[in-house]
Amino acid sequence: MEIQQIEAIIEAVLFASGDAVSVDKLCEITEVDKTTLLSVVAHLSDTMNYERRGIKIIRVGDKYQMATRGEFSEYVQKITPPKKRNPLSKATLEVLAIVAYKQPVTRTTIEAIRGVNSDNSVTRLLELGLIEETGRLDAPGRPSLFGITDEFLRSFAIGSVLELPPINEFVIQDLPDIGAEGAQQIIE
Amino acid sequence: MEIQQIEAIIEAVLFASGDAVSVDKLCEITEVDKTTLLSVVAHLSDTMNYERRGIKIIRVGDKYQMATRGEFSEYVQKITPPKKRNPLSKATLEVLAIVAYKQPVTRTTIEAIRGVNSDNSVTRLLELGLIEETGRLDAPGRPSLFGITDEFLRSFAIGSVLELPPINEFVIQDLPDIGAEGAQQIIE
Amino acid sequence: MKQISFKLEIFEGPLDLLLHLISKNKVSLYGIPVSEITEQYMDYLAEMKHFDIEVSSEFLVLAANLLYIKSKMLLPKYDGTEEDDDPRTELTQRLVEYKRFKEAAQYLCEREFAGSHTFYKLRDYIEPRLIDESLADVTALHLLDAISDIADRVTYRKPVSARAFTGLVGREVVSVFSKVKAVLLTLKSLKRMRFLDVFRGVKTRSEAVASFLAVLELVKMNRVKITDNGGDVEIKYQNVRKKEAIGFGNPAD
Repeated sequence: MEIQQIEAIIEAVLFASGDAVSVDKLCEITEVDKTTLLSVVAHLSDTMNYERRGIKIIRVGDKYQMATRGEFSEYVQKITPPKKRNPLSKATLEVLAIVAYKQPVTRTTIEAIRGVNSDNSVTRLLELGLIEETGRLDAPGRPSLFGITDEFLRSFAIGSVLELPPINEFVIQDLPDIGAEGAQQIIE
Repeated sequence: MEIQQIEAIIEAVLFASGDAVSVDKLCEITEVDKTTLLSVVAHLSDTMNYERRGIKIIRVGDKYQMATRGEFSEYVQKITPPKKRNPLSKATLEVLAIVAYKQPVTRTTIEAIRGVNSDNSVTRLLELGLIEETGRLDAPGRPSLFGITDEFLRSFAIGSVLELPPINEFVIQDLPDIGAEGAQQIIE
Repeated sequence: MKQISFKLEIFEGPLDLLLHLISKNKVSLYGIPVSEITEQYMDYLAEMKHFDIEVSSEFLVLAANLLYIKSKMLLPKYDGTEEDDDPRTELTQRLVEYKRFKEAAQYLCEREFAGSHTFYKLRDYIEPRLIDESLADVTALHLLDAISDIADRVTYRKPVSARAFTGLVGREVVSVFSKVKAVLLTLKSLKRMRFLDVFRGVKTRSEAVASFLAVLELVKMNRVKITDNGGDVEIKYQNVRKKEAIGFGNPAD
């Protein structure tokens, strides 16, 4: 099959699906290997971006999805009003950050990190579909494990959790950047 | 606004809408007059067709809609998980059993035995190559006679119909036989 | 420390409060002046109580932890000054981790609506393909079951109404009642008739059956009497008034 035809198939499939389609599924549909598929999608995406077309292809974790180009949102909004929601509270954003960086994670872990009960925030995030139960921990009580959703990635325009800045790179502001040895010195 | 940008807006709007959008609405959104709009849509549509892209623009009355190109439908269909169909429904299995145990039989006989119209099952079994027309009955209308095929013997791993699990002879005899011959008998 | 002028409600929890105090005092996370910070922390809890804000157990747990660390700090040091001997280490680690997630939360906060200019489309309805399962699971025994099922059904199937066959075999349905009327009409004038004459002119099997049933019905109603007249069965008309009980003779005799 020609590259151009695979591109067209991917375009048709992503269009019809509307939702994000996994790389594996696209490979199965187009009957090409993953490496080829990724390069074809990249080429299609580049072309769309270069030509500044109305639609583009975004990455959602290990899936691809067709979407409108952001710069045309004012026009698109005239036909499909955007979903509005209130900004998340500080507490809820903290929980979301913990889930995004440490998934899969239990309520207990979230609570241990924040030092405070976080049930309300967890419930809110579940309601908004930004996190979901991804399984259960094989431990007493079989507690739920939470992970982030495609909706989170789309909403925050993050292709995958791997694109998040590494947690250790967040500068601990207002504090001298010192390691354990430094700590020792200060204690002395 | 440049033509290329209007095209992109139309593409974005038609995509996000998913549905057909009226020419008037498109004029309102892009803020161009109808003549311009029609020529821009025509150009966009021509480009999509020329490039044999996965999507195209179709006209629905005085509306436009984005759709997948027909030639890719077999790929698009693969998005939805296929529905598994039992190759032999209960009805079809019954018809097959009748043909196997009583061959050669006419449709009328099959129907008389089962007490319900069995045309769909007969058609399905013909499609699957499990039964075939083996001749015609020398009776008014010259109805087809059906018998089992070699494919049937292979599928069921039996050498011949004689190897079918034995069944009480009377059961077979007791089954109504109201084919053309049977009808004759009743009339006397 | 008299005027602690922070809003009480802004803290997400005890760690958040502690980070605030550390930052306010411009001290390092890695060298928390436990004594001072603990004092300020306790003041804050007192303030909460003063404003009738429920002090959750989490705040109290950390307070106890701080007091414990403070007391450990006051004890003379052992000679081996291992890092882990610092009673603050665990708390510091928790604070560092929590602070990192606070930063991450801030990062997410800035991006929260980054995707809001992007629109998606709903899924089209796509007819699923039909895939035949393998025939491998179907065996000849299934055929046996099927044919047996049919045989059972045929045995118990309700008799097909005569009407269903009328078109097929060209019979017309003859009601018993019509035959009763016909026989009675004949008998009223003739008073008696040969049993076989009842069947005169009968064309179909169903008409014959109806005629026979009509005679039986008339016997039951005491309207006729069957007699055996030397091998020839006769039907005699009975006057209705006569309440003579009549035994049922076998008409075939």
